[in-house]
Amino acid sequence: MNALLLTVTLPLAGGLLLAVVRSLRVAGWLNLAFCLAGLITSLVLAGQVLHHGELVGYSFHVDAFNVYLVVLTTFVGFTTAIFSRPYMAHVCQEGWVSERRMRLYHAMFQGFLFTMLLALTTDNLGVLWVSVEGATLATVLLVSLYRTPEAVEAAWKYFILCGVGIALALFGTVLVYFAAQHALADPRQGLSWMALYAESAHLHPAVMAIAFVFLLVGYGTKVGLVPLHNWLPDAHSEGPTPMSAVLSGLLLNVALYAVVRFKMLVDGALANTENAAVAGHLMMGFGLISFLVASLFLHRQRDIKRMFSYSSIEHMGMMTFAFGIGGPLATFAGLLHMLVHSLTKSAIFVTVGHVSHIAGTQVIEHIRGMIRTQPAVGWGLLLGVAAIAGFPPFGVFTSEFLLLSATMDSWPWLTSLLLFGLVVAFAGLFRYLHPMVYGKAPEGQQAVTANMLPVMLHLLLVLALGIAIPAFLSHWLDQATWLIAGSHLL
Amino acid sequence: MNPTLPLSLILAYVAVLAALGSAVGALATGRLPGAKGLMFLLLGASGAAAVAAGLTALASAPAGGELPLGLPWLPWHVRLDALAGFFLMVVGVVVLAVAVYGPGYVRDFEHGQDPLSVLGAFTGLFVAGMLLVVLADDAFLFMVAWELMSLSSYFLVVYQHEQAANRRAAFLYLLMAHIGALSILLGYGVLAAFGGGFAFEAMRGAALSPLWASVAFGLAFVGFGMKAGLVPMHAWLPEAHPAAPSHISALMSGVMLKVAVYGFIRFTFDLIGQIQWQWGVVVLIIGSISALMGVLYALMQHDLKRLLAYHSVENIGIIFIGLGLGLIFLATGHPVAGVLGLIAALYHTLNHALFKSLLFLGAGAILHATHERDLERMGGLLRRMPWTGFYFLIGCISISALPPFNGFVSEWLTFQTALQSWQLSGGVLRSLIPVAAAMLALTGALAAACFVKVYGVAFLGQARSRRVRRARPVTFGMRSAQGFLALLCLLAGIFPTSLLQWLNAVPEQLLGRGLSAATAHGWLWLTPVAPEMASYSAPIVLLALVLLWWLSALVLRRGRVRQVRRCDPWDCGFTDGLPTARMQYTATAFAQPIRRVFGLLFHVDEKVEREAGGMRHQLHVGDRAWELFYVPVAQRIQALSRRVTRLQRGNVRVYLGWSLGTLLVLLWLIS
Amino acid sequence: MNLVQLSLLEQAVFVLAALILFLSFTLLAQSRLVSGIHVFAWQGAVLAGATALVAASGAHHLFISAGLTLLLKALLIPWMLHRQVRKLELERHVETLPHAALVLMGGAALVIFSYWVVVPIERLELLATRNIISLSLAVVLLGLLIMVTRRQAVTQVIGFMSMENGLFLAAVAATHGMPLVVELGVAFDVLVAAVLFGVFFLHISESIDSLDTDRLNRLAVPEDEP
Amino acid sequence: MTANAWLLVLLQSVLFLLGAPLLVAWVRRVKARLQNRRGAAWSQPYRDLYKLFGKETLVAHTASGVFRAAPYIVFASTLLACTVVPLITVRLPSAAVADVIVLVGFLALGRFFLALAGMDVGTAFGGMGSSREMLISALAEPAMLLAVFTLAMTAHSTNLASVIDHQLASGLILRPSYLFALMGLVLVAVAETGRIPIDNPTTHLELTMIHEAMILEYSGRHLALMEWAAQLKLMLYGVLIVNVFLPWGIGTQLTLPALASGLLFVIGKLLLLGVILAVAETGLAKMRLFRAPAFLNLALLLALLGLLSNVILEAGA
Repeated sequence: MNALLLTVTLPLAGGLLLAVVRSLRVAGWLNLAFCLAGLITSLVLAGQVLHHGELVGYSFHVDAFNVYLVVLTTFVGFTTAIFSRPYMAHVCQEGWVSERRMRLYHAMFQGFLFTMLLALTTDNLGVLWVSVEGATLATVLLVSLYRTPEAVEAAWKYFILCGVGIALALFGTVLVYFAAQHALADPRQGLSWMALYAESAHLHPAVMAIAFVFLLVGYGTKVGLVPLHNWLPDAHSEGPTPMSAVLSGLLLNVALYAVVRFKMLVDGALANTENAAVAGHLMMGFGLISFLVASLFLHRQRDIKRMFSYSSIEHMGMMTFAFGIGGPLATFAGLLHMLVHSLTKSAIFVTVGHVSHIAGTQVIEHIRGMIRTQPAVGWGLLLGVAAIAGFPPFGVFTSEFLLLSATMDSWPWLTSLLLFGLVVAFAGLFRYLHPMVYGKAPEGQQAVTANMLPVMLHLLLVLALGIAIPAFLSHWLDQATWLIAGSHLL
Repeated sequence: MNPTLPLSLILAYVAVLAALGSAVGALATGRLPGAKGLMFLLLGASGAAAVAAGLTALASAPAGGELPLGLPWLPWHVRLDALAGFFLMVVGVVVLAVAVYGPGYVRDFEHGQDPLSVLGAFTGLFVAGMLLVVLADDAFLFMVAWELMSLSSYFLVVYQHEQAANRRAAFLYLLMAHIGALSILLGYGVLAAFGGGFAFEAMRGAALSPLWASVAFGLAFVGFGMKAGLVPMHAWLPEAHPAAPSHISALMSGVMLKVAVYGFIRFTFDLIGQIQWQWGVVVLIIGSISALMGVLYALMQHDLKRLLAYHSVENIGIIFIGLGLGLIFLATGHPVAGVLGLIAALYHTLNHALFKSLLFLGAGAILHATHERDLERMGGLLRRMPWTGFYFLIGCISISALPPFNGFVSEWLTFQTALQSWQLSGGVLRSLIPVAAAMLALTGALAAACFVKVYGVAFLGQARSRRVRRARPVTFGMRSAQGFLALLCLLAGIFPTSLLQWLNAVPEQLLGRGLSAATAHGWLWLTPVAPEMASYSAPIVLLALVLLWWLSALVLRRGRVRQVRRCDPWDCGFTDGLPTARMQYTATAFAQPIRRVFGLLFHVDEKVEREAGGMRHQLHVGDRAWELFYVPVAQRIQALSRRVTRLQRGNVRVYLGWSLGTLLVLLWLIS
Repeated sequence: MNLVQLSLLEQAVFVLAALILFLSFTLLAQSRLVSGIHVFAWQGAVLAGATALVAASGAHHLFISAGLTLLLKALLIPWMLHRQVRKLELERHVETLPHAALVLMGGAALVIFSYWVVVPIERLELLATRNIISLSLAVVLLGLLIMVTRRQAVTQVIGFMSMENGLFLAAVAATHGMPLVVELGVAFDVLVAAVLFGVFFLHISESIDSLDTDRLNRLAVPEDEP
Repeated sequence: MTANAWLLVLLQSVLFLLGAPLLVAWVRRVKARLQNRRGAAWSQPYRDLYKLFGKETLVAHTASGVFRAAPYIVFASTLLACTVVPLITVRLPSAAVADVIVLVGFLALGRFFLALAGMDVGTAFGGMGSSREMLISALAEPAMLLAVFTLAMTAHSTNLASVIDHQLASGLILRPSYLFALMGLVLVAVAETGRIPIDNPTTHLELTMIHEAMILEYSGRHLALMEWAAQLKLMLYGVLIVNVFLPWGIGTQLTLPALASGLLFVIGKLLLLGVILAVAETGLAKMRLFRAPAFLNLALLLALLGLLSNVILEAGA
């Protein structure tokens, strides 16, 4: 329990502390230290969960479904912090950001991690909402950190769209609470997910269905589901790169996590009605549309970060689809995909940070010959994209393999759509990637000091997951599958 | 893993590990002295181990095992039966040759901008991928290995990435490979859905409805066909194979395509089980078209490596003709003829691996010595690189299907299979198969024409450019690799019966019956069905040829004038000087009559420009597949994506409208 | 369900809820910016009143909530908005709604739609509050509609805040309030959001010299071939 | 198979070697008569060969080993092809060594080296001849194989001896497929042996030559071998046509009378064929090169028709 509390509160403390630290150097290292401490405590927490099963108390609830996401969050936070320290120092040197705003950056970085961890570990659906909204508020200023007109515009759109979305999610939460008032013995427990889950069969189906629509649209906006995704590419492309890495790697996951948690309730409530699988179907539809549309978007890109944010939409769509299908195999695939996508995508964004640093621009047309200028960065980008495109032996392939076969089992004809989307997305990614990494480097392009350790770490993990999934992880994923889909896969 | 691991499997593991070790060793090149040697040594060891494993597997019962990797509920299954063993052997032989060839060839790259370590590492991974594909006994490992093979070979194709054409080729290659892989994956998905598992063992037991069996077959055919380069899915092949360094081209053309053939055989003959004759017809037709189109397009090329790549399309077509015939006969209840078809295809697989690798290594030797790929600038290389020229000639004869070399044997077997069509009852089939045979005959004749062109223009005549005039023989290692393959070409040509005895294990394990009659009359005679139907004795043919040559030479040398006098070539009546190199027939000119005869099949863009001081002739022969299949699809997707992009016009109110609209629609949906 | 069966207090809640809906319509039709802020403040005040009534009917912890709402929605946020408007010299800003009649009709349709959506809720003990949910749903949708139809950033924020009012109405009237932690968290978030909105008004007007969000269109996927 | 039988193979080869120039002489003489000329003596081809064998052999500086090896390979492969075609008896042990597909392969092997030799010296005409030769052979070879397949499909064998055996055993049956195949094979033979209207064996006008263009650089014994091989090829095709389609008279036992009658019959048939060839060559003119594909397409069509009519009309036979 202490580990849990520490894990959650460390970033909060870090955020408060960093808000007052003036020295940029110290702040960078402190940021890293807090992330490292968070990672260690989360690993301890994970060890406890592994040994003693789920952890409940103080309205926290850590089970197999969220424990691995907690570790993932602290891990990605840590590696991004490694990257962020020299990168943001460089940004500051270039004069894009004032020192004062760097304080804001560091504080908000920790604040963001805090909201993410809180959202993951809390048992209270209201707190879940508050922390996801808090994440929006924490990041919105970071998106506009550079204060360019584009950045302000992106942040405004992010703010408005996610604000509306999250408001709708709150309405959905209210409806759930409303349904709980009449189903639970103790109505004050009406926002406790565990209490609701235990009694989910007694929740009023019609209310829960309406609530789910609001929750899906609401949290779905944060997940980046088409057509609610419009904020996402803007925010990713204009914010500082470490932010893009954690947004893509963590925030989207947490939003999807929320959707899935609610789906579990709704499925229970609707189990005995005639449209029992409506939640799943909605998610499948959304997921598929997002997946296909995003893959088509990938063919018309000018900005490198924007491009990868569309790729994130595509993958979130795939996961939503997987959870929508709902069987054990698909759920397992979705859970695994959350993990590998986060790792890969944050690695890519870190690399993209170096790439745009080398090229001095984010415009794809002007990024050329990375492998020549700095082989480590070029190869990082290349392998990262190969991984995200679903090439084995990287782990993304494993989850896509499972997803495809799950689809083949239950919706065989939809696999052709998936196939189409995968191919189109792949073509879109590589057609822009090729000229960026290969070919002659432009005159005067210089290598920069880049720490590729985070990227290597992430890619190696993804690689290892593609070759073999360690027993404890597969145990967790299977437990989570059991929670979500109602049956074990193993 | 079993406590008593069979020998064949141990050898196979050694092969895979050695290939991986070579990849790791490659990473050290440039830092450690001797790493380069170690890398190729390990690669060679991998090849040798693969050959040994293959031969052992052909002689023993299937061996299976599990590796503690992969999915938690699906460890990697490996299995080495005769079919896998045969393909291991094919892979191993070429890898061995490439490992001998490599150290000399990569010298060019050592001082280039692209590190050798990249080349070596991906070569090792590539080989390991191919070996694992063959060993895989479950769909997951198969796909992992398959994509590893694709991905690492993609990096090899794009290795020399400064030319935009290579980058484009690599992109196209990877794209098509990806499509193909997904298609295969879906094919396995169908089988797994019915068989209840991804292990091949489960799939074999799947009871598929005919419709789903056909769907699975179709998906697999598209997927494997795309990798193998069947028309019209071949567009990547002539782009990608030439782009890679030549020893990699040899691996890709010689072996990787075979791995696709392996996949197809494994999927169709082994896993699906319930073969339908309609599939055979499809395979036969596509195979025939591939063979013919491949050779015709090859004739139009004057880039040597590109030409060879198109020939791979042709030869893959021939292999699939054999497979198609096999499928038809098996499905209609003529197992002997069916097995013959399979054997013919397998034999051609081996042959193509040998001679195509040989030719690519030869092309690499030329490239190494002259930095030239364009036939129009070559000429007279035989006198400058005699050994390469000699081995290349053997390759040319073999690929042109001329006796007594190996290419002829497999084409002969394919013809023999086609001639079994009198056994069939359906009239349509009986008339279709001879037409396919005719196309095969045409293909063979055109291939001969093509290699007369290649050899005549490149090795004979006079040098057409300065760089070619200065060509020097390549290193001993490079030569001996070619010699090794050339020798194997000859051996496979003159001892077909002995080879068939080995090969027989494949259909015996796969279909439960072999081709006992073929080898019943001793090593001297090859009698596929029965001696009175057809027989061929390659050793006697070779003996007779050599004997006749020797005798005639002997007799004539004893004539009145023994000496041969050197003189100038006849100068057509010109008095001032000898005929120059520019007067020689060019490759384009050589192929011009055929281009005119088959003009409809090409996209010919010919221009004659008059300019000061003479005329300029421009000729571009394009592949029709592009305009028929590829460009329209690409345009559709572009148009679609343009339409979709209108979702995001930048107006935040529109975005909000989408949110509102989505909300309303969903609320309406659930009510 | 019949209104007559309810207690007087509950009837009063219903009346106030209807008033909130009416104010949303007023917001939708309002063309003067400053008047819009006033209307929004009134809506907040009515919401606070409704909350207080519910609290009086038994859920006493809601008094805190009512106070918070009054403070935030009726006083603080309108005041902040007002200050921003003055700072940006937008007091006389008038934004005429194109196709006003059509938009109002659309708003009415949304109200009907919201009722239609909640019709399937037919379990007896839920009936009493069903209709108030449909009302608050309508307020939420109308808020969204305001945001869609208005180009002015300040108006959009007002729309957003009125959406939140709808949410609160649902929370208060249908469920007798959420747990206090959540209420506080939500209030805090709203406050931070309001502050941030203020910051953004400044940034936007700095960068595009107006608050017309239609002019925020640098970040669009290009139509032509990139 | 006894040693006697293999002696017979030797004998047959010698017969081919000696008979081939004779057939050429016969065709030339008949042709001369038809053109109201007296024509050269019977022995002229032999004398030509003898003379060439005695002459000095010149090889261009630019030529490589291929140029010098080619005549031997061409000669050897053609002669080898001849040894597997039953000439006077069907009991030919060498027929089992190579079936009819291999026979086509031998011819292709010879042609491959012939064409290479044409390109070796590096003059313009050699390459031109090779290019044309390969075009024509590319079209002729499938036609020939198809014609042969027609026979093979009927006899269920590609072994020439078995095919002829089957013909003899089944007696005279009027098969439409055979008619088409015969016609196709005749056209192929005309093209392959370089006769009018595809090529003119007597031309020395550079732009129209095909076969002659390739051997333009040859002299002395090399040229003799090339010429001899060409004559062998003509006879080979002749024998193939007469013995396979009209096998009657060929020896079916290894007895002296049978062999003698076989010899007589084949000589008679070949003489007749020579007359037909001479008549045709007198009446026709050489085609332009790009008309040749049409001619060969006709051959291909005929052969294909033969095969199809075999499938459709003679099913089960």
